[in-house]
Amino acid sequence: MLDQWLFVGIFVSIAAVFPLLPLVMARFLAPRKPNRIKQETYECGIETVGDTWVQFKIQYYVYALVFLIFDIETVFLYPWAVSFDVLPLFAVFEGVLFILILAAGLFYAWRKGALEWS
Amino acid sequence: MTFFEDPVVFLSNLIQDLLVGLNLAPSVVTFFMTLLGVVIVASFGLIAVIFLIWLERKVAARFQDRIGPNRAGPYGLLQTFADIIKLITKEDITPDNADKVAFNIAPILSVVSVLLIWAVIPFASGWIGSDINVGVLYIGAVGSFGILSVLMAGWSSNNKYALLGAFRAVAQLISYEVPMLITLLIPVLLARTMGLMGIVEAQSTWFVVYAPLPALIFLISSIAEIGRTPFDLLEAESEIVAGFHTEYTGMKFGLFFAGEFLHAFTIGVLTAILFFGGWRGPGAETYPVLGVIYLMLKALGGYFIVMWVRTTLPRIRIDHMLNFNWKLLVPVTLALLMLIAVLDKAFAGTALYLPALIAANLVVFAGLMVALRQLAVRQRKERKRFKKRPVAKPA
Amino acid sequence: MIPLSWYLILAAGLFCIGFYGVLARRNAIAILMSIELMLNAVNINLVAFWRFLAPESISGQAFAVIVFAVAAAEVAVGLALVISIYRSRKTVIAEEINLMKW
Amino acid sequence: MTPIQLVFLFVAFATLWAAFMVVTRNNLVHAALFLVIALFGVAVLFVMLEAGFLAVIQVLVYIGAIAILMIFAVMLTRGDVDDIPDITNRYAGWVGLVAVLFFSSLVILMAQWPSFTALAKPILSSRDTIVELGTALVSPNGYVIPFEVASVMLLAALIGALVVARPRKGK
Repeated sequence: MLDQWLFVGIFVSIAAVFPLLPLVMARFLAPRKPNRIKQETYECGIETVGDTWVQFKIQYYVYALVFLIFDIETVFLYPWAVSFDVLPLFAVFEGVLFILILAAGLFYAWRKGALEWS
Repeated sequence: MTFFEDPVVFLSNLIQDLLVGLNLAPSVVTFFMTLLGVVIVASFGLIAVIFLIWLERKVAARFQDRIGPNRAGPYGLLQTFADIIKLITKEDITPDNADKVAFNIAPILSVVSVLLIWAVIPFASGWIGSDINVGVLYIGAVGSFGILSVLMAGWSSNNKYALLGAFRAVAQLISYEVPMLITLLIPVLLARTMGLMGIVEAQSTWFVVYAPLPALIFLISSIAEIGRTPFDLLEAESEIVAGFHTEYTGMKFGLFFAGEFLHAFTIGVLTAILFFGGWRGPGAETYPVLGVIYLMLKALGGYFIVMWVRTTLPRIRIDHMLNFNWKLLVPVTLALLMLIAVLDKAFAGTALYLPALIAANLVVFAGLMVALRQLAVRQRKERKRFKKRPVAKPA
Repeated sequence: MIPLSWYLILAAGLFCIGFYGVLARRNAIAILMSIELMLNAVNINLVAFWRFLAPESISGQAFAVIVFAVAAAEVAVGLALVISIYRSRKTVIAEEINLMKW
Repeated sequence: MTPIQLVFLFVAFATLWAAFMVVTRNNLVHAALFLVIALFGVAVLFVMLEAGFLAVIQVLVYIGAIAILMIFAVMLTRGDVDDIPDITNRYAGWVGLVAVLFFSSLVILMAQWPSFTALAKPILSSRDTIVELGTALVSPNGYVIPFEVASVMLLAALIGALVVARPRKGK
């Protein structure tokens, strides 16, 4: 298995080099005439007003939170799915129970209105 | 083993013999062979993108009753090259207020995250970059770098709209990753392996037959993962300028752009592999070249659907998009997963297997339709109540 | 070949860096990040022990998977608490969060 | 010095350097990005330990979810209090000393253990550790209780975090 991962390892480094090539080419070919106005933040075309750090909705965090829980629970199910052939019937129901607990979390978040974009 | 039966194995044997003949250590030979494989697979992805951009522009033009690129080269084939030259020779501006390092790494990371998927794609029988036994999860893991690159780009631009766009994009990407991960679980369950080669080999009957609904949900959530219409809220021009890549110019913008196109095609490839039998087809076992052709045709079919959706549907509102995911896709995929798991265990190997799974899909689909109908009825009543209220009439 | 000692020393180093972060940083989120480093050091040890000393059973990996779940739960609740406290008290400095001190 | 040892040393130093940056950077978004590098380094170590499954879930869960959650939290808790002059408290020097002492005593302690320099036995290629993990997680003589308890714990964490993080109604 390690030589399969060697391929992935080399792939990571090559994949990082490939997009770097056009950037390096651009470095030599593209003109560079920086001036103060050009280097300013573009934003929406007019001058920037105020701080970039506007107040964000807590809702973004709530989605990330629900995602995190679902992510880890789904990952737990992958080994279960792979070993399906050797599992006895009750082990399948354990997996189903696991999914039901997961669904209970979703149901709770739904009823609490945590999934509403307000 | 002649050239025509399996050119890749033939050539790789040839090169391997050559390297061994040079008296190199076996580990060095392995390293060189792997490196060669990596370069071929990675360049395949990137060269495909050049062709795909042209194809997409042509197809989108046809959908909108235009001709599309037709000047540079025959049928405008050289248009993309012209665009690349233009992007490379454009001035590359990094705003003074930007966080330089993160700003420059983000576009590279964005392309890398998509390109890395190609490391585990089985092109044909025996033609695969890396047949790791966790292939499906690897695809999900690599996708998280894409999410990170969006967040990095938005934050480092030091721009309100970029940051806001990045937040939106991330909320969308992580939301749709949940149904995607769950639907990815269904082919894994049916094939009993996470390796993509194993999944293709297990599909003597295409998985789309057993699991049409998961295939559809996978495609939908993947389109959301690319951030294309109708899910292109991350770059809603009327609200947040261009989203997280507002500050990017020149080739760095080009990298985000290329990454998106490559991602769209990769989605087609993945759909073909997971649900449509990958390289499988008549004669693909003996002549692997045919397998590559089958895979590419299936992938182009998937890509065509993505383009079709893109040119047909308007952008949807952010709350609708998130509700659609959390209140429709996620419950449906969970129900499907449970049903398929139980039925698979109960009927595996019997004649009832296929009817049972199709019935499960139909039941879930019917249940979904009933629920949607009730929702629609309720909303219509609500709307009627609003209508009864007195409205000020113009005199 | 890499001996077990390399992994153990690396994990010990990672654990001590996290330990320093937990006790010395003032920002509560930075403290949570340092806890993640410590949990990762633990996971390296678990997997290294599995690989080098008991590869025939799968316990090491099973333990590591459970640690992942614990880390996820800890981050979810920990960050929620930090955000909640920030909303009511406008601070993320651990020393200033003295609600339950006497 | 074999190539695999060189790779290990490179990854190990990158991980430790990134971890050090996490605890010393003032800018918390930078700290979170360095945390991502450290976590990725740990994932590479998992691959080298032939635990590919753990490596991918390390990336999927830690980088894809936990790091993102961290960055979100950093951005949600920014305000005028952010520019604190010193990022460490007044015990930082002592804590650093204790950490170094702790590290050296750990190494000295471990060095006296006979299995300290054990070498790995090759894992049979016929074994599928993922299937073993899957069966162990749901078998009654394995880890079925931790498995189900973990799911209940995650449910509790979700409910708790939602209750804590969301603003009260009517506020």
